[in-house]
Amino acid sequence: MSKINALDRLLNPRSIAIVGVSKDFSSISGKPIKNLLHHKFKGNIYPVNPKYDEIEGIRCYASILDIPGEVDVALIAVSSKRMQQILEECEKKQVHHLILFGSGFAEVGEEGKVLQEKVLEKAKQAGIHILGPNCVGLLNVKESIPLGFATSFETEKGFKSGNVGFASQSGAIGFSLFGLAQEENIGFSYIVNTGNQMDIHSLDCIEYMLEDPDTTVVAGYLEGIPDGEMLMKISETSKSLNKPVILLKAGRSELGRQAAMSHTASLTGSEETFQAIAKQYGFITVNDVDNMIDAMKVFSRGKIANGNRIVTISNSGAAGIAMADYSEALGLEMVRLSNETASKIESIIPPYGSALNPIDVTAQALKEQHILTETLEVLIEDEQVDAIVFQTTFGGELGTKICQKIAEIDKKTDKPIIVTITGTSELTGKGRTILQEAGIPVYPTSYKTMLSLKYLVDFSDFSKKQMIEPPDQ
Amino acid sequence: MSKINALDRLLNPRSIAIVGVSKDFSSISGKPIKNLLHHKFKGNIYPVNPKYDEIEGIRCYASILDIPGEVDVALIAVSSKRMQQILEECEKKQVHHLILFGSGFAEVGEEGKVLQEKVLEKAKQAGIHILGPNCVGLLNVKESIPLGFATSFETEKGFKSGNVGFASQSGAIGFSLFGLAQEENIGFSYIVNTGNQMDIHSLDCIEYMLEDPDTTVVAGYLEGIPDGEMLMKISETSKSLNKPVILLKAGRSELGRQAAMSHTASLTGSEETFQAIAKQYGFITVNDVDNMIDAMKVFSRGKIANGNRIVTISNSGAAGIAMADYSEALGLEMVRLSNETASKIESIIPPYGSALNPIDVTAQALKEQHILTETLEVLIEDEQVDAIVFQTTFGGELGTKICQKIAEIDKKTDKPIIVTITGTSELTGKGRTILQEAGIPVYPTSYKTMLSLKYLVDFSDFSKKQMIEPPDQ
Amino acid sequence: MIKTAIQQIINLSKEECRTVLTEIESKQILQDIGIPVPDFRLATSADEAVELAQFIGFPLAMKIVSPDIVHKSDAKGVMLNIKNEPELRSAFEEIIRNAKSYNPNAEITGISIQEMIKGDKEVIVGMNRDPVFGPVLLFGAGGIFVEVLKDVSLKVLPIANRDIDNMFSEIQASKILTGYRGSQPADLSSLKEIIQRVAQLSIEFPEISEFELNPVIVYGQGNGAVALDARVILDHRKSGVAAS
Amino acid sequence: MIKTAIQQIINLSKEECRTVLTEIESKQILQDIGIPVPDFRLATSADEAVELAQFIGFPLAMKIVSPDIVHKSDAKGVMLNIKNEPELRSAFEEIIRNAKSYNPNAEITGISIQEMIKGDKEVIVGMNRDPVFGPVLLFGAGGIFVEVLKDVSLKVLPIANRDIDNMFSEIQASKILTGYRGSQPADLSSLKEIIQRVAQLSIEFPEISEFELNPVIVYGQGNGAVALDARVILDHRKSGVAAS
Ligand SMILES: CC(C)(COP(=O)(O)OP(=O)(O)OC[C@H]1O[C@@H](n2cnc3c(N)ncnc32)[C@H](O)[C@@H]1OP(=O)(O)O)[C@@H](O)C(=O)NCCC(=O)NCCS
Ligand SMILES: CC(C)(COP(=O)(O)OP(=O)(O)OC[C@H]1O[C@@H](n2cnc3c(N)ncnc32)[C@H](O)[C@@H]1OP(=O)(O)O)[C@@H](O)C(=O)NCCC(=O)NCCS
Ligand SMILES: [Ca+2]
Ligand SMILES: [Ca+2]
Repeated sequence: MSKINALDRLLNPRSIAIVGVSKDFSSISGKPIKNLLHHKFKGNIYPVNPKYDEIEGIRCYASILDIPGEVDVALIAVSSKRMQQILEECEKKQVHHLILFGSGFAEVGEEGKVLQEKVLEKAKQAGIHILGPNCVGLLNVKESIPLGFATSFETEKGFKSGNVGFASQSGAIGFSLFGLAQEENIGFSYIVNTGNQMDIHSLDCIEYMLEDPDTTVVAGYLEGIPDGEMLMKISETSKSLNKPVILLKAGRSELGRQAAMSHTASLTGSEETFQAIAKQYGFITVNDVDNMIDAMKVFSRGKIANGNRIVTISNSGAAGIAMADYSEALGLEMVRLSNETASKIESIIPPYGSALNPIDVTAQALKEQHILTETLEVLIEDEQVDAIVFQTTFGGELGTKICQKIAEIDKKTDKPIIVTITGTSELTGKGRTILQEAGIPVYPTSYKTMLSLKYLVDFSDFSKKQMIEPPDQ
Repeated sequence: MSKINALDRLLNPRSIAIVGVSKDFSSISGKPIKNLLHHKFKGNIYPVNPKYDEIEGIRCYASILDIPGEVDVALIAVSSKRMQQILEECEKKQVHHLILFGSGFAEVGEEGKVLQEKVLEKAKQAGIHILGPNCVGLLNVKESIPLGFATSFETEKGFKSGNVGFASQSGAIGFSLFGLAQEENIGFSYIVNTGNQMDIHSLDCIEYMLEDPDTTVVAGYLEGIPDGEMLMKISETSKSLNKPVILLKAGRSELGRQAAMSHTASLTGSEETFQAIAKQYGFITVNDVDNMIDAMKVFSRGKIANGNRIVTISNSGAAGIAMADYSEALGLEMVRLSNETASKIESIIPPYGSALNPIDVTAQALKEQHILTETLEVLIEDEQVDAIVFQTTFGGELGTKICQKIAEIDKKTDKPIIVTITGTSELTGKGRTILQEAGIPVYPTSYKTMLSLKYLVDFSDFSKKQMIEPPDQ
Repeated sequence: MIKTAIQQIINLSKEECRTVLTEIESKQILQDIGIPVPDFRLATSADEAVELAQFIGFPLAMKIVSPDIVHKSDAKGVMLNIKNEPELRSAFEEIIRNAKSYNPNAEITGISIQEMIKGDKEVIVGMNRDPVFGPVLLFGAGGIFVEVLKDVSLKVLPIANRDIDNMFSEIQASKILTGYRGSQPADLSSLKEIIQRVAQLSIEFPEISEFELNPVIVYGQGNGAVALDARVILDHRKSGVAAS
Repeated sequence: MIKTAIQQIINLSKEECRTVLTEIESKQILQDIGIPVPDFRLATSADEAVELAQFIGFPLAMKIVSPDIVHKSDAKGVMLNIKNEPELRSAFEEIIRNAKSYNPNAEITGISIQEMIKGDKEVIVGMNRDPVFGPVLLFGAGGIFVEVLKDVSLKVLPIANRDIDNMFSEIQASKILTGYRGSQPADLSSLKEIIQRVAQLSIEFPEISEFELNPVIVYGQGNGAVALDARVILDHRKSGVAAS
């Protein structure tokens, strides 16, 4: 069975064994079962540990071999020293997939490397696929199936499912980012932590998620590129399905790179090559967890920018200047509005506002909300405008109402509308939540807004060029 | 009286008149009195409006001239059309300072410009200093005196006073930034919005705040530089008092700049010149409101970095890589620890951790907190280490305890300790608050942490060089 | 046919355990794949050099040819702008003398005599193999821009036409190519040809681990481009595993 | 004394309503403030040029001198590397012809004859007045780096010694100054002198609104630097308001 097919069952399991399970729910071996129960897993749970007869009223087995039914995934929470034996039992039991939480493999030096290779070889022979080792697990967000011990699985709020898939080589980065993104109401399909990725690696997961119909945005945190050709294949899939792939590649610095390279070789050293590839093959790259969330947010709305011609609207001159500054720095175009559009807007806004881009609808738009909505309606109809940005400090009840209006208008148009709300959560929290729930990208600073718009424009731009001329060869 | 002396009374008034006061507390003319009462202003309040006899039980006067006592500051909430008459009354009354909220001056074109000049001339003759027009006012945070109608004055929580002074040409940016910074527990001394700055401008305020003993960090949002020489004088004061000045200069883009300049002239155009000056004269420049808050936060702790040699500690390999990446990109040095220090740390941390920079204390440090504290103690003593960065995803009760420990150690050393906590506020909020209350800079991402450290190092660096060789002339 | 000729050069170097091709071998490969190089001949004596100069014409450039001297300039083994026979003869002696004092044990094959090419636009075209991504093409404008400013554009294979256009526009110094202050736009279509040929070569010969044309002189639109110097590094462990 | 000489040049241009100084006037100012320039003389006829060439020595550079021609190269008014008398004579005719066809109404003062300077390191030193910050000094390496890459460092006055060092290290092309791949480190202390003199000039003469030395040829350490061309733009409204 190919790794990709393997992933289907790994990510959507119906029966899960937990080998080395513990009754101490604060331990690594105890958390996985607690998390499954907490999120009300509907399939079969098979705790395995010779020490117990039952856990939380569920029958506990002495050995994997005692489990009555099929096992899709076995979570392995025993020491790496026991791996050989466990693997033999799993082979006999015809377990489909293992998730290895344990450390003590390739990351601890020569001895661990040898063990890891042995395990991999044996697993291959047995037709078993492995996630990990040295990983915290995965989360099927669609069906709330947590397989592992990430802290963010312990939330009381439940998960928000959605269209973003995320593969992360680091568990800490993967699941803390997930938690923060959920706070911003970004919905996910799957999160997978690949750890040492002895078998299933980050690109396998990215490819699987790209093909998943519920996932329309895929993100990856990578510490290395396990397979160069596969990355290029992913670029093709990404473009043909029009699903952006956002990559955060760690290890950009020279620390640790010691090989002396000739003058030109150092220029083509693999980090530079990765950046070159990202540009050439249309990946969205970010250097920061924060920007990864920004990018996820803007893409998860699912709208496309037809070009880089933007219009900004605000109720403060300073916001307009800031947006013009960022726009230029990022290579977006503050479109010069046609006389027709400008005069329409002039007739809507107060005389002391500005009908030119950046548009200033003035604070009056807070009380007379039709000023903003009518202005938006005009811009939506203007074919020279590719995207609209709105920035406000409006808080309180009126601010909340304005956000409702924007959410209504956003539904009526294919054009991206992106919002900056710069106030404290005490003052502006409610409006923010309304926009988030409507899926409208909302950011706390103009810089983040403009940068996210730039991601959107870059992706649309690349896809368009790709359609005009496919690569030779 | 010089503008600087004038500022003293303007920023610390004992008697305030509100001209054109309104009983509609949701209006621009009604908010100032409501805000003063809400924050329990202890001096005299003199509402002025012929329509009322009293407001909230306070006697209201028909004219400024009817006020019995002296007036330090008159808040002017009447239309610009009435300015001439108001100014005459203020002159007679010998009012010291006016704050003009109104728009309708230089920002609306030729007619407004003429009015603004007339008003300025008259005010100069009368020895009256003016803040504004077209401004939302100022806030003396030390004594909770709000003079104006900013939304953030309406907070129920009260203000947190501290050592950061902030002058902003834009009211929207100034006070929304203030609100956000307060949410992060950054304390302020004064915030002043200068608006059209017909008389008192941003640099006057910055200079005043630099000289204020309670203020040790000064920030400015500038749309233009009103006085080049003064900016250089401010640089001297900043260095001699060792108080950083953080500047966010808007209007960096070409939008609106039309003058055709010769080839080299365009290179020295004033934006490039401003950036050159900032570098040459040691201002910290930021391009984003977010980074302004980051910088305020790191400087408000009051510690100095003796150099750029940093050590990073975390409980995740990925965090270490990220910090190394940012460190290199920003020109910080991940110091190579001496054998002595490394072997001390080796004896403290678990064997599967890393005693080399980036240090990995492993998740074990959550349960055995002495691992982290002892490691910190070693680094504090190491003279080759200029600053320490700690990053964690630890949440919950144990995470909170770790933050307490860090706060204790931070007190014992002059070395900056900066913390990244990457979890959700649900999981890590308490620990964050403990650090914030101890004044320790804490950021949500490693990038922000490293960038802030870079600001700190740059300032220390500049001050040191300045001491070695003063500019010629 | 062409493939065989190139393969022969590679095989020879393998037999001789060399990983760096000589200038003559490198230029032979360029000629084989259709990248223009200056007319050049090997002279083993001053008399022979004078004879060859008849064919090529003055002014001339002269460069040491030795399997043991890779950095010809460091060895003072390059002399440019030789204008007549007396200059040619004295340059010949001097180059041999310099080479011997640089490396007394160097085997000296001779001196390459070539036409003197001048042009104000110099670019670099290179190829390097990344362990993960395979052949990576490098393009930069002028030695100084690459060496001092590291102003280069990289692309991996497969490389589309558009990608090569992007290489030209992505470098900071792209204005040098499109023309500025009265200078002519460069012959980008010839440059594009060269880059495509280097890409093709790197696919067909996995043994070539590094390939650098530096400088390539580019003339104005329609007037072509010439590679003045080539550096080819081989990794014989890769031989025979040619990709499609 | 020096101040008076410079003031005279400025005053003359004011009387003649000129805001751009001629090359000869500009270089006169450079000499007055101690910035080395190539030896140069004004020739009003070919015979006079031949005579002057005796003093200066071949090879020579020749440039048109006309108050009406600011961009000498655009007018094909510059000829370099003149090696002997016949070349000199034909160049003289040609420059005059070119200038006349470029601008038939141009008043032609003559042709400046100057020694031909070569050097591989070219830098630019400039001064511009910012409406807010006053004189801003500009430094960049080589015309192409400034014109194509906009790789410059700016400083305002007062400028400390350290600031000038920073100018040298801040530009991306700073390696060109410190030496790379065998090239000599440049004579930075001579360059520093030049920058300081430009700074001083800009303080003493507020009428000078723009000042550009382009190129300045810098030799290796200890061997100085020479300004090959100077461009001085005046703003006569500023005269008499000299700062301290
Ligand atoms: C995986 C790990 C948590 C296992 O913990 P451990 O205590 O070393 O595991 P052990 O093998 O000693 O014992 C585990 C349990 O399995 C049981 N067990 C042993 N063999 C078994 C078998 N064949 N079948 C089922 N259960 C078995 C034991 O009875 C034991 O039970 P207990 O915990 O109730 O005493 C640990 O080895 C580890 O690697 N921790 C670090 C994990 C980590 O940080 N990962 C990286 C995340 S980014
Ligand atoms: C300043 C501003 C709010 C004043 O509002 P206004 O309604 O135009 O003011 P008016 O002059 O008409 O009247 C103000 C009050 O002053 C009173 N008044 C008039 N003359 C007076 C005098 N000499 N003394 C005292 N009170 C007087 C009037 O009775 C009136 O009372 P009312 O409001 O209870 O009817 C408004 O002009 C404005 O500029 N708004 C925009 C402000 C802004 O956005 N600033 C920029 C922030 S960044
Ligand atoms: Ca155990
Ligand atoms: Ca009113």
